[in-house]
Amino acid sequence: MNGLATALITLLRRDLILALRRRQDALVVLGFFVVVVSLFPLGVGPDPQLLRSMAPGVLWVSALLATMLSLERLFSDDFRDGSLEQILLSPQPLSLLVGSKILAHWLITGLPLVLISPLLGMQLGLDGTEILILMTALLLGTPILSLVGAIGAALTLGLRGGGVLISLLILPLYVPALVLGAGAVDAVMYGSSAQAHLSLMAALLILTLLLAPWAIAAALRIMLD
Amino acid sequence: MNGLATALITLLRRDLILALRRRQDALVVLGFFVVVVSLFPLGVGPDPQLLRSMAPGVLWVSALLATMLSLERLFSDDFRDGSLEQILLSPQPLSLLVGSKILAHWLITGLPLVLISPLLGMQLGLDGTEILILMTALLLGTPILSLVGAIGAALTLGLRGGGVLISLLILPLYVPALVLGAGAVDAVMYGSSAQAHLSLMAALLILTLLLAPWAIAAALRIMLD
Amino acid sequence: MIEFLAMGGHAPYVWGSYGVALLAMVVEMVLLRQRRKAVNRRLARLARLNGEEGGATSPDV
Amino acid sequence: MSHASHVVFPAHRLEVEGLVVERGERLLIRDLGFSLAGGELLQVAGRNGAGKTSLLRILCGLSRPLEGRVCWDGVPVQHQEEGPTAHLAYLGHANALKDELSGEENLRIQSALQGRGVGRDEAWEVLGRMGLGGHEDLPVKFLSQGQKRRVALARLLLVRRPLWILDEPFAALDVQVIEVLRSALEAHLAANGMIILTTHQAVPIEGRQRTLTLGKAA
Amino acid sequence: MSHASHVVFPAHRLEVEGLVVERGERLLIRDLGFSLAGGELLQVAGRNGAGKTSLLRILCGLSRPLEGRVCWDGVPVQHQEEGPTAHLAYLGHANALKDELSGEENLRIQSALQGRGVGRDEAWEVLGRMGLGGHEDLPVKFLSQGQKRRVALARLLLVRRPLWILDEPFAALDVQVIEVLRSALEAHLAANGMIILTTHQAVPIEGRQRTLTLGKAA
Amino acid sequence: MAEQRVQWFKFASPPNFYDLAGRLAPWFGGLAAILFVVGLYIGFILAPPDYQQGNSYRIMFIHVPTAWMSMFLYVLMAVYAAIGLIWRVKTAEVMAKAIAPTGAMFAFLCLWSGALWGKPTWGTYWVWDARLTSQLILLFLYLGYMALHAAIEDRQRAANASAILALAGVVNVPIIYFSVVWWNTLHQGASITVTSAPTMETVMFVALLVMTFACWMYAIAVVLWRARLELLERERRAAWVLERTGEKA
Ligand code: HEM
Ligand SMILES: Nc1ncnc2c1ncn2[C@@H]1O[C@H](COP(=O)(O)OP(=O)(O)OP(=O)(O)O)[C@@H](O)[C@H]1O
Ligand SMILES: Nc1ncnc2c1ncn2[C@@H]1O[C@H](COP(=O)(O)OP(=O)(O)OP(=O)(O)O)[C@@H](O)[C@H]1O
Ligand SMILES: [Mg+2]
Ligand SMILES: [Mg+2]
Repeated sequence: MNGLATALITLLRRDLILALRRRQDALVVLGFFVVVVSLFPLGVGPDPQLLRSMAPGVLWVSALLATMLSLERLFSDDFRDGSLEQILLSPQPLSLLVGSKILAHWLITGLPLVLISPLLGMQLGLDGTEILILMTALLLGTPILSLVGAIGAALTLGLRGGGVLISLLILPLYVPALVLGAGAVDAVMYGSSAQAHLSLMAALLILTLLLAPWAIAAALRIMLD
Repeated sequence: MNGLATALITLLRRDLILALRRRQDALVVLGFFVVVVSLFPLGVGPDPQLLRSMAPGVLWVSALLATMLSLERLFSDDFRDGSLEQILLSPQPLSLLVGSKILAHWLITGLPLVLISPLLGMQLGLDGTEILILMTALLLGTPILSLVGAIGAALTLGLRGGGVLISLLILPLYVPALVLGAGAVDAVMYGSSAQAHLSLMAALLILTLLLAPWAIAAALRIMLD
Repeated sequence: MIEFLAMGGHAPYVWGSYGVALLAMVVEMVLLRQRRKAVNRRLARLARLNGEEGGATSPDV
Repeated sequence: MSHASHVVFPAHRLEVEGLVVERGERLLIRDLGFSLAGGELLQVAGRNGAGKTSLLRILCGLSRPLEGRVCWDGVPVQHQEEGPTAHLAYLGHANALKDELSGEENLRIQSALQGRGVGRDEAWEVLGRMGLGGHEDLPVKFLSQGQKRRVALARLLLVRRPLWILDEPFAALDVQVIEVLRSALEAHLAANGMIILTTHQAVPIEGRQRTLTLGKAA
Repeated sequence: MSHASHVVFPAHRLEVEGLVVERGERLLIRDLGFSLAGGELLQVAGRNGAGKTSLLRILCGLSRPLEGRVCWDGVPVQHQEEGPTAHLAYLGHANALKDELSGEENLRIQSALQGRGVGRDEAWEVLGRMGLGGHEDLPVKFLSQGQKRRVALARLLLVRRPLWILDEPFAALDVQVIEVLRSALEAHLAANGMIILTTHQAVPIEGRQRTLTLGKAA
Repeated sequence: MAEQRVQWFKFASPPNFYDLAGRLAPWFGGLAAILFVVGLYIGFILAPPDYQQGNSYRIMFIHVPTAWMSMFLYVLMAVYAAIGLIWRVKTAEVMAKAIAPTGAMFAFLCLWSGALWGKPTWGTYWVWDARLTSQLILLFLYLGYMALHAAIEDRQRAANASAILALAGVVNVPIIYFSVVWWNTLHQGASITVTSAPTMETVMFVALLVMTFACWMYAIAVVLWRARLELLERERRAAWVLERTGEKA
């Protein structure tokens, strides 16, 4: 048990330290999110009413794309330099080690998205409550995106064209999170309560937390075979 | 001159043959385009009027993201297996060889996007003329996306996290194509003519055709230095 | 004085602009200062290393 | 480079029975069996593509054979009490080092992952033994290829596993580094450890050794 | 493997003057000069990281030196009439082969890019000479590492350049392939060609040869 | 090649530049401080409130100079990048890199002050107006440039690659600007255009001018300072660096 805790914390700390030393990687993901959100008004036109009503969808789709792109490197760096093999050779349960890595990934990419979302929400014309719900939904939803996406990242490990392939694999799996997350903001926008959406989202998060690590561990074993 | 023509045609044919043999790569880009466009109705809700008015923007932003993702591999495969060095060592002008590669890239990814766009436009509620203008705009615009994006692809060659970095570099440069392209469809949607937009777009295409190959060649030489 | 600071009810906007501008410039200068110290430390270490090795052999094995 | 006296492993035995290996729809290894005791070195030889790497990865449990089994002290590795990999250390083509971390950080993280937390002093001591004194806290990316390989090697010493599995440990190294590696291998054998390695280069190592040549028929 | 009689190159001369090379802010080569004539082989030696690959890439014109110049027949390569690279063929660490294409396709495409379109027969003939008869139309991904290297080598024969620049051509090859390569090199020298190569392995080659050792001082 | 370079850009040789910049930077810094004080005095004490906007218009004295600076610095950065790329002048490469963070900071300050100005005048922090949007994209261009610089380890290659990016960006800035202006005029009504007071009073104009100069001086001082550090790091093995740091250590 003690060895396990040490291993988990070590892995988490390692990934966080690495992120700190290559700081710009995490910033680039954030930059991507901001840039993509800003592209939509350019495509759709400056009409504030239109922008406001599409804001939840745009923010969620952009968050989803940003997470997805960052996922490509979740395992591939470790794969390329041989660390992933060593992680597989560790006597600790792989699914927990994987969980540690995903926690680090979320702290590095998911959390910053949540934190910057109010700014973008404001730019698209959302008001106070809506922004609050948006943040809550993203807070519950981005871990789901990281967890589900990691399955795709594991499955495309070492394949040519991994980046685009991941997206095709996991974007369909992102649909529930997207529908619930954007729906929560839509709900308050149209005057009803976001309670139901958020509860379902929390349930989804718990379910994903329980199942995804196993799937990821299995996928990694297969892809490194 | 004859040697030059042979080299250009050879390179174009090579890339097309490779694309044919790895068919799923090109399909994945197309799949990404379709999936992202389809995500929006899920995020924004089913209101047909809203969907219709955001359709040009959504289609263009998705085309832009799909192109961008496919760009990551424009040079990186050749870079990894050493072919890019051999291309640089060719006695023919690099900017023209690069042009050949980009033409192949456009035929493989840009053209299919143009061809499938009517279907997606219809899904989002565009009518006949609008779809025609959408296709024309995409036909003029996707080569611009390929050309400008190739600069970013060349500049991020061999860098960690190239995929996300490319986007930060080139998405801002995509703004004119996006604004003009989506604007063209918007224009007919609001009853005016798309003539001006399309002419400007054509001018932009010519400008890019003249300038981008040089920038790409220079970037390749630098990154392989 | 109070009246001046209130900026006719626009205090948060006006002082917010200038405050952040000041902050940004100060932060930029502080960062530069820190970086200068880091560079100096690094150069000093380099000089020390060069002195020790006398440029005889490369550090690689 | 003398650390033979540090640890001496108790007697162990690795046994491989009826191994059949298939990669990419080609049968690479047909019914392979051998056994290895403490203090023995097994060199796996064969042409390019003969299946050397594939065999080593199976011995590590990184991939599964089509048929056959690998036993440690008479028990199939999957049923080992402490997990299927607790008795071995693997050094592949890649060094498994993080460029941004120092040698010390890399070693301590890897040891912790392998279930043996080590202190700063121990890590420094091992790095010193590998001739890396003075480079302990430099990010690994500033080390030369040979120095990186030494850090990877230091990991083998730290985690203290009886069985070392090494894939082309000598490839692309210059002569001096090969010498360091050679003496580390000899010390491990002297401490009753086992080694399985592949190499295309001939390096004389003292100790009981055998050669297994793959793919003679193919 | 005898093709010495095929082409004989006229007399050429490669001259390098005052070369200064810096990589990653480290001065690797200080004021290097040498010259090479037809029929001569230059082996570039040196430790890992000494700058061998960097030097070869400069000789190819793939990267620029900090100072100094490379002349071909007395004219700086940048000012050559037919372009700065028309006199050389480069084989790097990577084979520059497309996995999905057959050996024949790879060869013909590469030759066309280098400005010499070749027919199917010629490509097959050269592949046959390299001992790849029967594998000409197999996608390269089904070839073993050594066979791939042979295809890459066949390109050298096809484009018929007087100067070959080869980076670690022997690395990770098994003994048989090394032999094939060795005789190709000797034939090129016999045909009055020039060769510049790096290697960590000792391979005896007949012909006039010199060794340039990098990084002794650094 | 090398000899020519030394002759052409004698004054741009790293040690000369380093010494000169070291001597000049403090003067520019001091001048900036004085001009800021004077400019703020004129802008806040001498200039009367605006009859329409009240006191909020005083944001102009920081907003407009930062807007101008951010655009001008981008062009300057591209010019230095081009010089560095074409003639391989190290000091120019270093200057280009040193300008980027300051330019990005001004772009950010323009956005920030504009947003804060927008709330009292337009009732919202942000609209997708052409000028606002193109300023936002300018900030992204700066960030892309810096990200690329940071991503490439080898400094020489980083300088060359980001020079290409800077040049591609500078070609695009006018295109982006016009495309966005054009995009914006299509939809009627909803957007509000930036309207300056019809005829600016002289005091205000003077304040604006002084503040602009202050920003200039500040930018020069900071950029020179950063360029010196950059140069030290890049040339850290050169004899002139050892001479100069030996004294300090
Ligand atoms: C986030 C919001 C804003 C941004 C990004 C922004 C951006 C800019 C830029 C880029 C310029 C320089 C343009 C040029 O010189 O051609 C500028 C100038 C100016 N802006 Fe803003 N602005 C913003 C909000 C505002 C607001 C709310 C006002 C006042 C109601 C305002 C008033 C001005 C004025 C008076 C100028 C000087 C115009 C001239 O003479 O050139 N801006 N702004
Ligand atoms: N994941 C895989 N999928 C398909 N084929 C594979 C895979 N891995 C290896 N092979 C094939 O199996 C064969 C054996 O590969 P392996 O890497 O074990 O060879 P090796 O003996 O280590 O050769 P080398 O001396 O070149 O390292 C090769 O023909 C290779 O192409
Ligand atoms: N693009 C680069 N950026 C920074 N440093 C580099 C770059 N390329 C090479 N180096 C450094 O330059 C040095 C020489 O590298 P080079 O590849 O020329 O060595 P080599 O002699 O070929 O070594 P090996 O025997 O390992 O192939 C090394 O220290 C390497 O880290
Ligand atoms: Mg192998
Ligand atoms: Mg090398």
